[in-house]
Amino acid sequence: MTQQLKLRRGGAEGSFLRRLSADRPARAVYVALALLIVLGWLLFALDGGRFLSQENIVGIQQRSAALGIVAVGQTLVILAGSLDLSVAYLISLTSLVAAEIMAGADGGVPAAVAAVLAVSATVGLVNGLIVTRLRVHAFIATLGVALIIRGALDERYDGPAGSVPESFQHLGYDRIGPIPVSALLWAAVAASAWLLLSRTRLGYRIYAVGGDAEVARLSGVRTERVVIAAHVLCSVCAGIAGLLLASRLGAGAPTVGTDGGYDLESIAAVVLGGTALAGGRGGVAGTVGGVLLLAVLDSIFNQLEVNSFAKDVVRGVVLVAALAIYARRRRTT
Amino acid sequence: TSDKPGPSASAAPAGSTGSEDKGTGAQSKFFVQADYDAQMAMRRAQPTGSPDKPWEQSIDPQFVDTAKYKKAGPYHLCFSNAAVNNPWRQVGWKTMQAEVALHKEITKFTALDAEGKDDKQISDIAELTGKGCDALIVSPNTTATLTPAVSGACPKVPVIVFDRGVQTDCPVTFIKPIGGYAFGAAAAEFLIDKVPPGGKILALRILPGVDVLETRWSAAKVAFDKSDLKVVGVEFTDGDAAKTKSVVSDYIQRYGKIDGVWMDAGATAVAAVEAFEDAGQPVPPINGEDQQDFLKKWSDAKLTAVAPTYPTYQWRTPVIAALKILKGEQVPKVWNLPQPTITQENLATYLKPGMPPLHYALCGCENLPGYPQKWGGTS
Amino acid sequence: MRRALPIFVVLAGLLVAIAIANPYFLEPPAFLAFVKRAAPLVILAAGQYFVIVSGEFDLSVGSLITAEVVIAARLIDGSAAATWPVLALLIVLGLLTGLVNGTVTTLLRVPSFITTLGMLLILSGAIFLWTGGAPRGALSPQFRELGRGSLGPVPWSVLILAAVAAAAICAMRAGFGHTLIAAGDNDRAAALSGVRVARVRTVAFMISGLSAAVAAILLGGFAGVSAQVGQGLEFQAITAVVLGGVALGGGRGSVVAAMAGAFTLEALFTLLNLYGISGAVEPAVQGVIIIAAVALGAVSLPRRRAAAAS
Amino acid sequence: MLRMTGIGKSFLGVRVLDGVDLEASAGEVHAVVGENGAGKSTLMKILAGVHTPDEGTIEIDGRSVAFGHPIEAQRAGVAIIYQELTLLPERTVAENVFLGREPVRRGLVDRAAMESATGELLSSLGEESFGPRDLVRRLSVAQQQVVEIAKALSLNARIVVMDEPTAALADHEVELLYTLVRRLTGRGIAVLYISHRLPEIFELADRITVLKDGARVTTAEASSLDTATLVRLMVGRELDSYYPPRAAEPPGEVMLSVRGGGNARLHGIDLDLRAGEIVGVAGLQGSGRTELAKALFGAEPFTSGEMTPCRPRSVREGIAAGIGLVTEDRKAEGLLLNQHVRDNALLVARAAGTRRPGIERLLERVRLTPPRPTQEVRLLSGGNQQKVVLAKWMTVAPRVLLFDEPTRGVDVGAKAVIHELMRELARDGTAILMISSELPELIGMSDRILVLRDGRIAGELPAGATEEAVMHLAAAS
Ligand SMILES: Nc1ncnc2c1ncn2[C@@H]1O[C@H](COP(=O)(O)OP(=O)(O)OP(=O)(O)O)[C@@H](O)[C@H]1O
Ligand SMILES: Nc1ncnc2c1ncn2[C@@H]1O[C@H](COP(=O)(O)OP(=O)(O)OP(=O)(O)O)[C@@H](O)[C@H]1O
Ligand SMILES: [Mg+2]
Ligand SMILES: [Mg+2]
Repeated sequence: MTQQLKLRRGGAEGSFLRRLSADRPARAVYVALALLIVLGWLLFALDGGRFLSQENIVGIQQRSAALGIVAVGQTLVILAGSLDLSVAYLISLTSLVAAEIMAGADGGVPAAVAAVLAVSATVGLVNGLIVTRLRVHAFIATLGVALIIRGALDERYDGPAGSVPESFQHLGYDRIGPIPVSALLWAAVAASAWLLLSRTRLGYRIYAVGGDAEVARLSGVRTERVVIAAHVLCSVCAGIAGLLLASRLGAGAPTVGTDGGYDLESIAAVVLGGTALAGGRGGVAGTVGGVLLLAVLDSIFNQLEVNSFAKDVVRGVVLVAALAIYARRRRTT
Repeated sequence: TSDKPGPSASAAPAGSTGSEDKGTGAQSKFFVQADYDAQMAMRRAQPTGSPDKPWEQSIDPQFVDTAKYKKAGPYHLCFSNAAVNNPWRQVGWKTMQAEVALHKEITKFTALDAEGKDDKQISDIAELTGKGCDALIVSPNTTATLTPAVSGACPKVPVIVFDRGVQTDCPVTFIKPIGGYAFGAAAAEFLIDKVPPGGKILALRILPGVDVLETRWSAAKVAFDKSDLKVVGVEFTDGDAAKTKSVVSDYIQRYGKIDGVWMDAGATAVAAVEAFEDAGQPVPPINGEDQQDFLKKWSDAKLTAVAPTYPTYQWRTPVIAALKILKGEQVPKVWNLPQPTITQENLATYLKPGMPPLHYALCGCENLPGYPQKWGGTS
Repeated sequence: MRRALPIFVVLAGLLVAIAIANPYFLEPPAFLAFVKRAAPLVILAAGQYFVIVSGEFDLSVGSLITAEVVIAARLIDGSAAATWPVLALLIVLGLLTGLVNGTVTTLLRVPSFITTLGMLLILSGAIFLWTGGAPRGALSPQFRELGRGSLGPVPWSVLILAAVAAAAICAMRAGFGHTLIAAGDNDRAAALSGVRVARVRTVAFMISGLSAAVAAILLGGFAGVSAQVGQGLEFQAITAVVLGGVALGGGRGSVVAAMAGAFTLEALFTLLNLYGISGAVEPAVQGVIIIAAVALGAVSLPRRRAAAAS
Repeated sequence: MLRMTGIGKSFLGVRVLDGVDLEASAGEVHAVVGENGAGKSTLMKILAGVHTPDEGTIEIDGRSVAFGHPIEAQRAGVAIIYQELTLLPERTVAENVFLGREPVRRGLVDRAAMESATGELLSSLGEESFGPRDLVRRLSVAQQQVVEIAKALSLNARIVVMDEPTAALADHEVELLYTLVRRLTGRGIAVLYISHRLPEIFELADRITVLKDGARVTTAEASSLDTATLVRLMVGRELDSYYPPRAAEPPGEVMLSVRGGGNARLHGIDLDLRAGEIVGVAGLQGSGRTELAKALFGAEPFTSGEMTPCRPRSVREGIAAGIGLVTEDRKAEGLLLNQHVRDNALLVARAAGTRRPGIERLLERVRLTPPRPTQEVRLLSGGNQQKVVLAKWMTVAPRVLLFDEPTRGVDVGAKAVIHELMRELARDGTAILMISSELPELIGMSDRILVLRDGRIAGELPAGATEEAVMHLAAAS
């Protein structure tokens, strides 16, 4: 057998480097990001502005933090072969839960954070249970849960409610040098997710279940638990994003999630980062790149004062083109 | 370092009035008696300034001194826009751009569109304050949530807020038409006047929870509660014409006859009218808004109708205000613009053939360069 | 057919519930009015069925509908003469959008979720870029007739719906339908049996685009120009198809059941309205019912299979 | 060591296992044989915790156990190599081997430990062609089978189930496996072994259990049985001769001919297929047999060379030229599993737009049992599924029919039917090319045998050639 199979063998390069380069689409998204930054720098220079000015860098980070956190969560469910369309409404809900429990008092912060985590974990659990136990396709399951949350929001809230104490607003507005606290929060969430995926059993099993649930089950993985865990983590990420938005808005808002389009945009960011929509392939590094790509694109649009319709067209084209390129690369390698 | 704005005063809206059962339900959380009374008074007040330029008029102005903002031109104006996602904002935004073009001293005008996202608008305002603007115009996406961002911008640059307010008085001026109560009351009073006692009224609303719309309904509720009309239904239409038409047809089917239709916004008024036409019934008294399709229908079908407005010419005022402020001239602290109502008598003056169906008549843009093509019309 | 039975039971139950609340409902005029109102969604669901059964998604139909109505208004601008050419153009545009969706999905191998999400963004952006943000012009009375008027007592939309349903059923009975389902079930096996998988899938997308065009003509006719006619319809159409027992992922389910799913959804809305459950609770009730219906479908699937096997 | 008693199981109301008893003791190879659909895999999956039995008990070392999930069976010391490959193509070999049981240190997965353990397992299997860090996607089917075996071994199980482990292996790899099995039993491990290849059974097994229609027919010492008896027990009747007689007349006109055909994997292919003739193709794993069939068919076309009547550039051109292909992997490439027999059988005709023949007659002709057109194909046994694939091609009466492993995973009874059908088709004037890894079958069926090596035709052998001759050509270096 040895003589007839001339396999390309991996050799003994360092495992870390090998793994990074194995995650090929992630590299592509960073190349695109670099190109875009150069383009942005040129455009700003022509316009008489400075792309890499502190305001702009801070702006890009501020803009991407909430979406980034949601997208990291979305990466986990997508890798597990599922999908979450309920994050947008959940963000609105958690922003309200946070602001109402805090009610402007510093003392309320720990309780509010705990409540948000509890609420979002519960929603994730419900999503996960519907997908695994009731065997409803994730698309329909999370759409249904989204409608249910929407009903609750419409029923209870007429507009922004609650208020966030000043101390908590540090999360949304402070920065350490050029790095906003919110960006640090995002980085922390992304790093945890990366560690989870690359170094823990749950992470391995998320890839396994997303790659082939039946194979995973036959190999002794309790697949339902893995899918449920991924959903819970995704919802918790949405909850964290809700907290962040509450701190930025100073209140909770029943439309902040849907206005932000966090459901479809987070999915877009994930696939832009090279994670396969079918699951089992990709990672957080790509998603971070995808989110940054969208944010830099936004910043360039802002500078050029492109109207929002043109932005949609460009976003649509970028999304489809990126996936076409990934599909091509996969076929040729 | 912190980009966080200073403390903000948050005023909880409150107030409710008891009502015997008129079918109007409980009063909105957004109803504030003092604001209601003030708007009712303003409807009767005489605005100062030239009636030819309603966007420069103001009602009961309390002027503030702006000497400290005075500086020499040319100017760089900045604008943080909540969104351009509906025809009202589209017309307004074009009007504002045309207004800017009128003034040679404005050499740079930077506008960012928040696409209806609070969080993006917060970032946009932060970004604009760092861009060396001489004045910042803000059209907030929501009242409460944009307050911190606006408070943060106030110390750095003179801020002009219009359309929706913010819960801080740090902006130099806040520009708005009289307001939602006036809109809702005008329509309700018209129906009370035209519909015989005991008549059945259908109230159509777009969405719950939007402050500018809630005030419209709450003023109408006050009026209906005092009248002898019966409100048989209060329905939400999402601003969707098809849904509006279905809802109205259902009511016609259920009640046989509807005697009046109250609407909190005009965009779907034509659909409501068509529902009566399709059912083969005469169209009862109805209100719409100053959109061309409704005005045309009104005129063609000889409706008994009225159109309170929320004029888009208010988009001109912030630019004018900004220049006044930068030249050190006084501006009203709260710049209340007149808010005319279109009636049978003055309908002809607002009907503008050649303009798109969703164009708002009270754009105050007829004399601006580029009219009507820039607004999508043909001359 | 046997697989589709549950949805018909649910639909019948809902119709009975509506009739109990509103006895007039089953009389011809009221019932025709209901069918007329449901027609656009049913047609859209029929189109979406073709895409879903071939193993794909079409998220672009909602914004395609908006785009079609806005384009129609601007091009017709109230003129009777322009009506028919523009109607033809709308149909062509629907087909063309489907062609692009299909080609990008099959030839460039972009997952259709993303292709059509991109198309959604592109269409909604491009159309308002073209009209400057808000619809312009106006639809002519002739155009409106199709969605508003009727032939004798029967609304045009009901007739068009009947024609669409007949065409859809024929298409699924014909060789095309069988090869489409084959592509949805196992595209490799289908390709190795000589099925032009890329082509039938592309045609499915074109059918979906066409159905969106027809739905746009009916919706524009029914309610006039608006910038949000199509909002959310893609999700409603997919929900309807899934309610009808059609499996996401392809290869299973019937077009009749998909259309019944759309009727069910519409009946559900009507019922909620009748019982005064509107506004806030409506979405919640809708969400629960959709999850429950799909979950029950999944649970009872094995039993139906057993029935088929014995 | 293991005792399963009275195991019963129904799927969707169909009784698949009915009161089956099975036992195995330490150090024993216990073979389980039976026709397709006899319930062998189901029984093993019950042991592995994949399915829960409707009735019956399982005892291990005298303690009664009930598995709700595969992980529980693993913990009780049961390892299984499934009939289907159960690997994740996008993950590395090590990750696959330790899937579900990743070693952790301080809460984090210990990659180094995992990889070194996998490396040791692989070298204990004599495998050097790939390593623990290679992606499974890049391995051949045979290599993947080795990974499966490593995965089962890594469990350190006391009961190892092998469900058709050799189906994808070439002969010398099979030898390696034998050594391995003997090594396991030497360590006191009980091996349950399933195969359709009877010689293997006699080579390895100590005891044999025969299943038929979900019930146990007998359990006997292997030494007390011979092939003919075993076949009779399995099939329930005598199968007089393994292979149908060859055609009497000489082959007819040339239906397909290739000169210098080549593409990325094939080089200088010259061959002629004549009406009425069955041409066998032999070769080692990876020698390019499947590629040859796909190239002739147009699925992975030749890029050079000449071919008559035409050189198909696509599947449709191939079909239009009268060529058909019965693929190697029925489930992935041959069938629409969720559709009815009818829709599968008519697929080619529908896609080609030709007239459809009467479905009932066709199903009778391929001896589908029962010949019901409205059955969902995934509920059929492997043999019946293969008959449906055959029916699919017979609707268009191809001039040339290519068979890639037509009897892989098919039981002896269905095998005989397929062989007869192939002969019938040949007699009716179809040219047939048959790829098979089972040399006895290949030699028994073929009128002549082409041997492939490294994408080239290494030589041709006449009917009745010996296995040694074929192997010599295939493996010569
Ligand atoms: N998950 C399942 N659902 C429904 N039926 C099943 C399932 N698994 C197996 N069957 C049916 O159970 C019967 C026994 O199948 P099983 O796979 O155990 O047979 P086998 O003896 O292993 O056959 P082969 O030799 O083809 O592998 C077959 O008729 C098969 O169709
Ligand atoms: N050198 C190689 N490197 C990587 N993969 C290989 C190599 N050689 C063969 N393979 C893979 O091994 C598998 C078997 O190859 P192929 O189908 O050509 O063999 P075959 O002779 O038809 O054998 P069989 O039909 O028994 O699988 C294929 O999936 C092929 O891609
Ligand atoms: Mg088996
Ligand atoms: Mg092969």
